Amino acid sequence: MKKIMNDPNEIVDEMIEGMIVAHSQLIQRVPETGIIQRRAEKTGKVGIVSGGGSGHEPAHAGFVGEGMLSAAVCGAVFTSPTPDQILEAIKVADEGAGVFLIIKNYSGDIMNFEMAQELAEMEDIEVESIVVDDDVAVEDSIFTQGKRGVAGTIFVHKILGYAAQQGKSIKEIKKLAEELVPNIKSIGLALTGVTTPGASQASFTLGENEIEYGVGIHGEPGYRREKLQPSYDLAEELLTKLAEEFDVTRRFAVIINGLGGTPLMEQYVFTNDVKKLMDKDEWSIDFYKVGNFMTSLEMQGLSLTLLCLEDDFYMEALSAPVETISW
Amino acid sequence: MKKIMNDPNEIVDEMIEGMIVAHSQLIQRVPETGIIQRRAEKTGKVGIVSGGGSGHEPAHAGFVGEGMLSAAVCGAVFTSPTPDQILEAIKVADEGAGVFLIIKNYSGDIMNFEMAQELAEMEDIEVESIVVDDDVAVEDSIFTQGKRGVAGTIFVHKILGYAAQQGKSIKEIKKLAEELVPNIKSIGLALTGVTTPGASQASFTLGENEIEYGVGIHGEPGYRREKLQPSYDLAEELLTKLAEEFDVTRRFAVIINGLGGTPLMEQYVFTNDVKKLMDKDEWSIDFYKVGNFMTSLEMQGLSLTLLCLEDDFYMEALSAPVETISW
Amino acid sequence: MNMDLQTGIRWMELFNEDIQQNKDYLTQLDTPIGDSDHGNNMSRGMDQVIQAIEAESPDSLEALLKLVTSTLLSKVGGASGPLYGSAFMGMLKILKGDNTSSWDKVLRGGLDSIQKRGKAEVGDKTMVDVWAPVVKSLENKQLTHVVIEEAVEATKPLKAKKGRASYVGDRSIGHIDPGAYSSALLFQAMLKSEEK
Amino acid sequence: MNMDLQTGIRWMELFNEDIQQNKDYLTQLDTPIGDSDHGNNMSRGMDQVIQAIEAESPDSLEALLKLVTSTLLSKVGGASGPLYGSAFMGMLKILKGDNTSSWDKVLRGGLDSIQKRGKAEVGDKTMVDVWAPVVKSLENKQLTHVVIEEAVEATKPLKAKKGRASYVGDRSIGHIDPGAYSSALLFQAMLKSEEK
Ligand SMILES: Nc1ncnc2c1ncn2[C@@H]1O[C@H](COP(=O)(O)OP(=O)(O)O)[C@@H](O)[C@H]1O
Ligand SMILES: Nc1ncnc2c1ncn2[C@@H]1O[C@H](COP(=O)(O)OP(=O)(O)O)[C@@H](O)[C@H]1O
Ligand SMILES: [Mg+2]
Ligand SMILES: [Mg+2]
Ligand SMILES: [Mg+2]
Ligand SMILES: [Mg+2]
Repeated sequence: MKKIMNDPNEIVDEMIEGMIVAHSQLIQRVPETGIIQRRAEKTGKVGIVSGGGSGHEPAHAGFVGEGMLSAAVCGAVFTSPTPDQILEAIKVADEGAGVFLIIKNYSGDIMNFEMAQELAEMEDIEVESIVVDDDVAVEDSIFTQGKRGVAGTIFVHKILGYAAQQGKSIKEIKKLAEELVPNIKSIGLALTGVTTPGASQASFTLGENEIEYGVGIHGEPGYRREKLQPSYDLAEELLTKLAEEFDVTRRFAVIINGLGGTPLMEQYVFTNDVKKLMDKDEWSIDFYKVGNFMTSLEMQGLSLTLLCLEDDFYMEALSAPVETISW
Repeated sequence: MKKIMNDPNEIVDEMIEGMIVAHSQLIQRVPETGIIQRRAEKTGKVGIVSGGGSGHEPAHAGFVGEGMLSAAVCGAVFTSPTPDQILEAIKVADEGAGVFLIIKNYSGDIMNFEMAQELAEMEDIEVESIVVDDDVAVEDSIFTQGKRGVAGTIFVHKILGYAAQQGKSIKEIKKLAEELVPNIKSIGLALTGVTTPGASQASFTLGENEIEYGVGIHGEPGYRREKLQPSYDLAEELLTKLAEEFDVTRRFAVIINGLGGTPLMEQYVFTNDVKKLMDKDEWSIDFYKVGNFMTSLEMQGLSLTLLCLEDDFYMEALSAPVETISW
Repeated sequence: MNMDLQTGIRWMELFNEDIQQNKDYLTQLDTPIGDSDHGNNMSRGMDQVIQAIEAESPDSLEALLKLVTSTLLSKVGGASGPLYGSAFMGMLKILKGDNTSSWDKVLRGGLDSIQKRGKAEVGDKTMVDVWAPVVKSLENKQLTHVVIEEAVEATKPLKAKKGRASYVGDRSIGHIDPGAYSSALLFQAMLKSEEK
Repeated sequence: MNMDLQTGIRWMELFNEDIQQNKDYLTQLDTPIGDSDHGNNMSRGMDQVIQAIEAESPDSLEALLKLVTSTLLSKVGGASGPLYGSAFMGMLKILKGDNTSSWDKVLRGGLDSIQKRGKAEVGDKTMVDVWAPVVKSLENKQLTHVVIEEAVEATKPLKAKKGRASYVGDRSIGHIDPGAYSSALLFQAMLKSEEK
């Protein structure tokens, strides 16, 4: 896999530098760390911190800014950042009202964020957290690590970021987060695997006409391979999987998320099919995001996220303006 | 090439539909056309219309909105829209002060827009236009079609859109455009070719470790193939080509434009290298855009655009807020 | 040669068949020196032309040319849309001006329109390099299939100066121009329409 | 077995060599059931450990373990960073509490810490499946290279219940766990450090 890069070991560092020069009005780097911090003024509100491995750009740094994240921590490619880095991010995000961590459900992320939380508490910073596990592709997850956190995390960033901006307390944010996450479900599909910088082979390889349902955002294999179907059928497969997860409420916010190598044209075609299918079921979509939000390097494919709009606060939060690079 | 689509003949239509459902607050479709119109209120100012073949998303419809384009016309994939469609776009964009057309320098685009302009003038709409030809890759262009219009067109959209919003007359916009375009230079490179929907083969094929400099945004071949170099060297090659085009002023606005399949991570690494090289030459970059703006379906690669900030109005225009999907 | 409504319709039908059969080949020609869509463009356009003829049953050669013009102009796009559209519009103009014009004069009007719109000269490696010798041979009553074939072949060594192929400079040399090829199909079909 | 500062340093050096040599293989193991980075993660971490030892010349086994702990915690990330970090931290705790603790007690402290942090049980197809039998054999004074090899091999038929491999469910069966393999390298290096 050809990549525009220099030394694969420096790729995250150079990416952060590039990001900073391009968006210096909005963000700044905490020197010598993988932490990107917003430039917004501190106002004594709860800080929101997210992060994880790199390779998912614009996540997470693209969502740093007034009304969303206070800071994001970038680990190595597909590798959770370390506790000391997360601790540092907690410190810069702390405005006196505590810091809330948004963690995706991976062993590595959980352990590193947990250790950071312990370290922060030793320094008397109040820290709470939520683990996002929106990916319904993983079956049989009860006795294991559970489900993965994927693109639905972006909704968590936005809604909790808004709550913090509104001056909610860390306990209120914790409660909001616990109610919110079970309402978010995602599932993806891939047309290609993904190759990490410097690696000699792709995570997996698909045939010339083959796709895979249920892949993760780190090249984790999915639940089924088959021949590429028309977009409408792909949308139907993903929506059917998601529909099993919801019952009463039929109003949704949707993310159609490109995985990095999928042109916008295809994402919009797919959006059109999702809309058609939702109309057929008389499910309404009140809010759309279409684009590359939580990617997997150059992977071709996309994911579909539904957020059940149970609480009116969700729409209020989603519609509020923010100053970030990528929301 | 696997694509998420249904019928390749319907791909543009379905894409437009998807775009509209996703962004219905900002844009609307002129029924049964390939025209996307902004929802902003009409205020009697000059209308700005752009367009061209599809497959370059978010261009051009992503730049429709208050402060930028009044309307965009989407042709078939890589095929200029027809005169009747462009005429229709001119009509919906007309608020009484005339309509200005932004045309990229391709035979097809020029002829179709020219015919539309003739038709509009027959209906007493004042129409002026500019042809954008920012791609310096094409050498020896004096006695031919000239140079291609590529990503630099986005700057033209933004600056003329702002001028129109400020209430400038169509003659003033024409003058501004004629001064602006020679200050914009672009050049691209590809890691892969591109396959149009339904086509059985790619426009060109590159080896496992091969890149091509100077490619166009329709899979047109470039000026040189060679082994993939580190990002820094790629940036140096492109900047050297661009530098030949400028002399005195050393303040620039820059677009680092992903061609569709290039992850943001690589675009930011490249951005960092561009910054380093510009610093070395003591050229200053006052404004950055990094992302996918003028793409070529799923092509991997990027282009670099420099706008020489000769006139202070350019920065004022670039910095002004807009309400579009993708600026 | 003579042209009337029936021959004209047959001409368009034959042209459409050839275009559909050669769709992939035209796109292939448009790949090394263009953007791989000439087959699609012509196929889409001619499909619509045939549909329009069936739907509207034009009752004169003039009405037919008018229908072909407006269909090509509004359905093809790209470079070939306005050029083929202009060609038929130019032919229509001559016919309208003088209903008794000989067919070579009519075609000359088409060629003039192409050149007015596209500013290409003979030798620029475009469809003009087929239109110009064809019209000339017709004027001299010497138009044959061979003349057409030779005209297309002759675009191969040329370096493109107009259209998308001009962007590849010297590397356009050695390839047949796609628009020249589709124009050859047009004139082959014209000859066949008369043969019948 | 006995451990002292010199043996400890040699242990880390040997472990580093093995990790660097097996970097690609570890990543390969992490491909079908993980995210293809275990080799990178361990290589980055151990490279830093060796640099830290050279830079800081720890003057006691305790100081060495402390240095390894903080380096792994701050340079590796992912799952293996906090787990290996916790392992050395757990070992350090035992040694700090009682300087005369036998080495198997110290390692037991490491294992406990891994399980506290990662909540994995024996049979979950993680590094615990190497750590647990190794510690037990050491307690019984029966630790050999063969024991270690068998423990790694034994992860192959297991279905993963913790870590990233658990996301692939049944399809984790039939693959060696990468963290188990790197832990095996750790203990092989430990045995070699003593042999010398
Ligand atoms: N200025 C021009 N004058 C005459 N013919 C032209 C001109 N520009 C392009 N052409 C013709 O159009 C053909 C390409 O048509 P097509 O591929 O359908 O359009 P596009 O180039 O917009 O993709 C060329 O092969 C050439 O014969
Ligand atoms: N909860 C856990 N308990 C014990 N070991 C674990 C746990 N989660 C993961 N591991 C170990 O970590 C290894 C993976 O490490 P690595 O690939 O470096 O991290 P990541 O999974 O974050 O990419 C697995 O092979 C497994 O041995
Ligand atoms: Mg990892
Ligand atoms: Mg075209
Ligand atoms: Mg073409
Ligand atoms: Mg891993």
